[in-house]
Amino acid sequence: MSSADTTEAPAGELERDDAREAVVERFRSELGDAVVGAHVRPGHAVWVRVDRGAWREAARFARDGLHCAFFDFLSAIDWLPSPFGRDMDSQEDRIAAGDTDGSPAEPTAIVAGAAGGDTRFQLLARVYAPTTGTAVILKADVPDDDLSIDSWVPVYAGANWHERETWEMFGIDFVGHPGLTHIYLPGQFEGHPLRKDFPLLARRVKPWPGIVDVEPMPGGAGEGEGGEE
Amino acid sequence: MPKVPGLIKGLGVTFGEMVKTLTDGPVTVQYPHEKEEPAPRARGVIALHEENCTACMLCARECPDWCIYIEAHKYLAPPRREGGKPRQKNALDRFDIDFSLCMFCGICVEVCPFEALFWSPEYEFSELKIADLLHDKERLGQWMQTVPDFEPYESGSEQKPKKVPR
Amino acid sequence: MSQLASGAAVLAAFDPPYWLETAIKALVVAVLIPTTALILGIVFLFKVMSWMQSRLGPQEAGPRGLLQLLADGGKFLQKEDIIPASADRFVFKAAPFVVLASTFLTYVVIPASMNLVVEDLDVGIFYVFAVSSLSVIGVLMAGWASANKYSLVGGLRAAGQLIAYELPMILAVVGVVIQAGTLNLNGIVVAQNSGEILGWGGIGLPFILTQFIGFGIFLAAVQAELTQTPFDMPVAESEIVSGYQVEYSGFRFLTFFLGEFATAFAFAAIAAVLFLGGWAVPWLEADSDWYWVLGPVVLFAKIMLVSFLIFWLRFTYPRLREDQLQTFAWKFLIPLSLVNILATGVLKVVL
Amino acid sequence: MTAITDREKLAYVAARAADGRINIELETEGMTINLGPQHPATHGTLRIVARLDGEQIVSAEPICGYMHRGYEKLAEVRTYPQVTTLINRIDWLGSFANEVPFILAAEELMGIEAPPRAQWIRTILFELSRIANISLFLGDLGIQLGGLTVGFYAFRDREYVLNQIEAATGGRFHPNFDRIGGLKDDLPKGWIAETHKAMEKVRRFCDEVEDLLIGNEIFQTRTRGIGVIPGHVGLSYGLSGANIRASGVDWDLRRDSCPRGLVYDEVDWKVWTHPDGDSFARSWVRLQEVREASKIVDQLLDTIPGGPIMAKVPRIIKVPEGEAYVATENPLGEMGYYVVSKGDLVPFRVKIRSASFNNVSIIPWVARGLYVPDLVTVLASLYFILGDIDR
Repeated sequence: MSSADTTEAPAGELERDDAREAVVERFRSELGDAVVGAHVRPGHAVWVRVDRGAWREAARFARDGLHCAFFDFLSAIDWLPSPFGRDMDSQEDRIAAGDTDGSPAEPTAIVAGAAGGDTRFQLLARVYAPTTGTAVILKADVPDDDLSIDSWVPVYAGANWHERETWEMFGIDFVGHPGLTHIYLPGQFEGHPLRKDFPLLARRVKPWPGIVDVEPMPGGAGEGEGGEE
Repeated sequence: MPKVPGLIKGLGVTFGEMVKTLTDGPVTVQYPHEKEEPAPRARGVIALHEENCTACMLCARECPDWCIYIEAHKYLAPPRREGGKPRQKNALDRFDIDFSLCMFCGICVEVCPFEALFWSPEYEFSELKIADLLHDKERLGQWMQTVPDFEPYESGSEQKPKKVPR
Repeated sequence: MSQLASGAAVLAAFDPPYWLETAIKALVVAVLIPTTALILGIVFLFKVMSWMQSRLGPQEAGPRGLLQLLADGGKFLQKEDIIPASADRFVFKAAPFVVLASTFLTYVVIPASMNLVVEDLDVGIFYVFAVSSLSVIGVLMAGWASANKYSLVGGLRAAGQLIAYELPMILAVVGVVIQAGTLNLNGIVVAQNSGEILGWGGIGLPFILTQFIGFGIFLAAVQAELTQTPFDMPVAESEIVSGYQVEYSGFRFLTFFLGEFATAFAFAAIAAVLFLGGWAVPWLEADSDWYWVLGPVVLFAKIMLVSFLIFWLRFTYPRLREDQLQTFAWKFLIPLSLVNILATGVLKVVL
Repeated sequence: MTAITDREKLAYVAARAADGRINIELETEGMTINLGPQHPATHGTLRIVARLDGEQIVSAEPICGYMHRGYEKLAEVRTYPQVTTLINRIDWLGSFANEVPFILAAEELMGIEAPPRAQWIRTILFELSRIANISLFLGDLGIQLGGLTVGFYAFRDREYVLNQIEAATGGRFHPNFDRIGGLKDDLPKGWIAETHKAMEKVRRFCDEVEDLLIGNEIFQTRTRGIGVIPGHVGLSYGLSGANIRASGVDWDLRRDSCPRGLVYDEVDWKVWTHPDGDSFARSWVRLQEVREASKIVDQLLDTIPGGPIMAKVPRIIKVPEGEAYVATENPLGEMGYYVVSKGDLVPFRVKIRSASFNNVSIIPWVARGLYVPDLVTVLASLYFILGDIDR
């Protein structure tokens, strides 16, 4: 599912959502080939994935062209499957599956979501037009080697805090941001918590009480050792 | 000077409230002397009906706070019919709920397939030492008497009120 | 009536040496202040405020919660008395007593009846306002000495407000003085008792009837002197967390706390004397011997009425911002009180 | 705390020096004051570093994170029913309103729709939590501005609404009653009549607030023209809810883009806006919203359809692969969940868009030139909740 143009909809409703298709067309006409992917979920939302260079340009067009004056939110998604699993069933499955050395499962391939995407980190933002009611979710891929992208602060003033949070949680640098400092974490915090490879320590300290099982019969005698009741 | 009524109406409201409190009593309940009755569905404390519990560990696994600790072992129960094979059943050794961690979300009560866990609106079980908040299965059994019957439903609902095993 | 007369005679004959007399008077005032503050605090801050907020207020301490303020006093006394490290120690310690001193001195001149007054000064009212402006110094000392930004801001706000509201208070009283013709408090009470409205001497002439503007301004100014809502800026608990009293604890905070209620009692007493006819009751002549007993009771009732008004405003209104309350004082209260003085003067001459 | 490095010491000294000369011609020295994190005006632990010239604020910078619980990370290791117990602790005053958008997003991904009775009761509880949330705002508005009595009236009348929520869901503050495909249980007998009485009390409370606060001249002089936020600035900062409607933007998620799980189109109600955009407008709009919410609840209570309370949903919920964003009009503003699912028990990523985060981000812009008491008024009228900011 790499950066194909995925407009397939769930098999149930195949009717086309013209209003949202029109939004995609306007983006294509405005930004040309900078629009690398789009996805429409009929009756729900429209995703447009733009190239990293055209990120601020897309925002400016959304605000002026589509009258999306309302800045909703901006964040990022780390598509790497978590090596720690859920810290719950992963232990149980692994023990049930027999390998008890507790080593985290090897990471599987990166599979991006709506509107495709081929890098690990993907920026995500949503803007909305109160007058016309159109909303568009913009996405942009950020390559692992150069984790930086244009900042939206010159276009939407509200992006200031959201970008500080995304920089702090994912490590994506925003070029042109007035003051990239920590917003939630204390000053000397190392690491980026929302990355999938950042361990959730709360679950490492305490053994999971759900791991226990009914002990087999005392003395192990009797027919069939510890079959499930 | 801005028009006066706004200021005077404000005084009227507080004076009226004072008269109302003096005539037909305050809204507040004088707690240690009179106690307010919580709603029958209030989630005060969890009660365990031990006979129904088959130690299937579902509640311990589903609890988001990891605060239910269960230990059980298998034993051979006498066969139902005299000629039959002895059956293997689970016996509950330990069933503790740590109410200092519990956030009263009710997932364990809901997920229990054998109707062993119930909610009781009892709320007066605070302790001096936090360790005493770890209720063992006898204490949870005692809460069973305080579990009220399920209320009948509003008209138009298709739910049937469940029975509480006494 | 005869035993009463002989009792009064005995009292008149009791003529202790000068130093014993001042000691007794000082003792009377020293006892009077905490009790009046306790009564006012209990009745209004605990009971009436709770009734207005649809609850019963403290019920556990004493019968129906009446000894709650004693319990609080005891709590404050046994609390540790913390002085911030970087505070200016002497000024910090002295501040609450300066504020309390101004209240002590005000009690000296309040008459409970013709002879039941600590010191019947001829310049009664003038003395009261001279003394009550002492508290500004105490508040500034507290604000500055606590070496805390919040208390500094609180202290400066208090200074600005107390000074701004002294003027309308004094000008409001000038109308009364013109009408009564004397500065002596007992003189004013007698004037109100013996005056008559257009010839009918039935209820005398409590100055509130003719000086209602003056009464309104006086009440607003008293509300500001006590730093109570709506002029709550110096102790705005939602902004600067009880202003200049932030760093005080234990006995010093108790002096501030009781001082506030004692000042409320003092100003309510002055308002009662000036506007509601003080200890005199209309149908009884001013110099009858009944007032040995009746005077304090009547004065206390009138004080309760006025302080109910003061605390009622406190529980109902939000607070004004400090520049708004300054403009309210300078641009509205003072001109109004000047007009009131003019009107009183002209009417005095005409009638 | 970790030892302050000498670089930071130098920075601190430099900052103090910079404070020194703020007002050149008056030769006055500036003062940096900390409102918070322990402060009565911030609902929880928000800290505002304000640099003052006298009482006027030169610059105010909110510092949050004192209550950051890392919900987005926790949501990645919890199954769907467990996430609902987690997220109704974000905006703990109107907590049923937090669960609804997440459940609707999951229903959107699974293509399920709750039966009509469940949607009705879900909308009623949504409006009840709005009343519980905003009635406390009206009380708190009085407390921030000095009128203590309004706060007590708010807590008194809010109690009836909380008792109704507890009677139906079992929890006063954290109902945890919403499930994917419907609700956990149905309403107990006599609940509808009792709720009508509670709504009557709420309306009487609104009239009292009108007399005590909104109509009060002192309140008006304190709030009119203070902290004016024009519509386009509010929108670019992402202000939502009553804050943006008070600046003249006629936009309400319940009417414009209502998600499929709530039934606002069955009720006739009015969206209140106010042209001024100042603190008074925000308080006034919220007061009308509480009145409107009580009318909505009355109408919905009279038209509840019969039928099941839960749609056919498998016991172990595995949401099919896909992404969805659903936002609803929460008491504080627009709250939405961007749920990314990879088809297993646990959501892959949940981006929580909370209203107060954007509402508070406008403080540096609006606080320039305000007095300290006005900053408290603006904070009170913007009405944020700390859990909502820090997540």
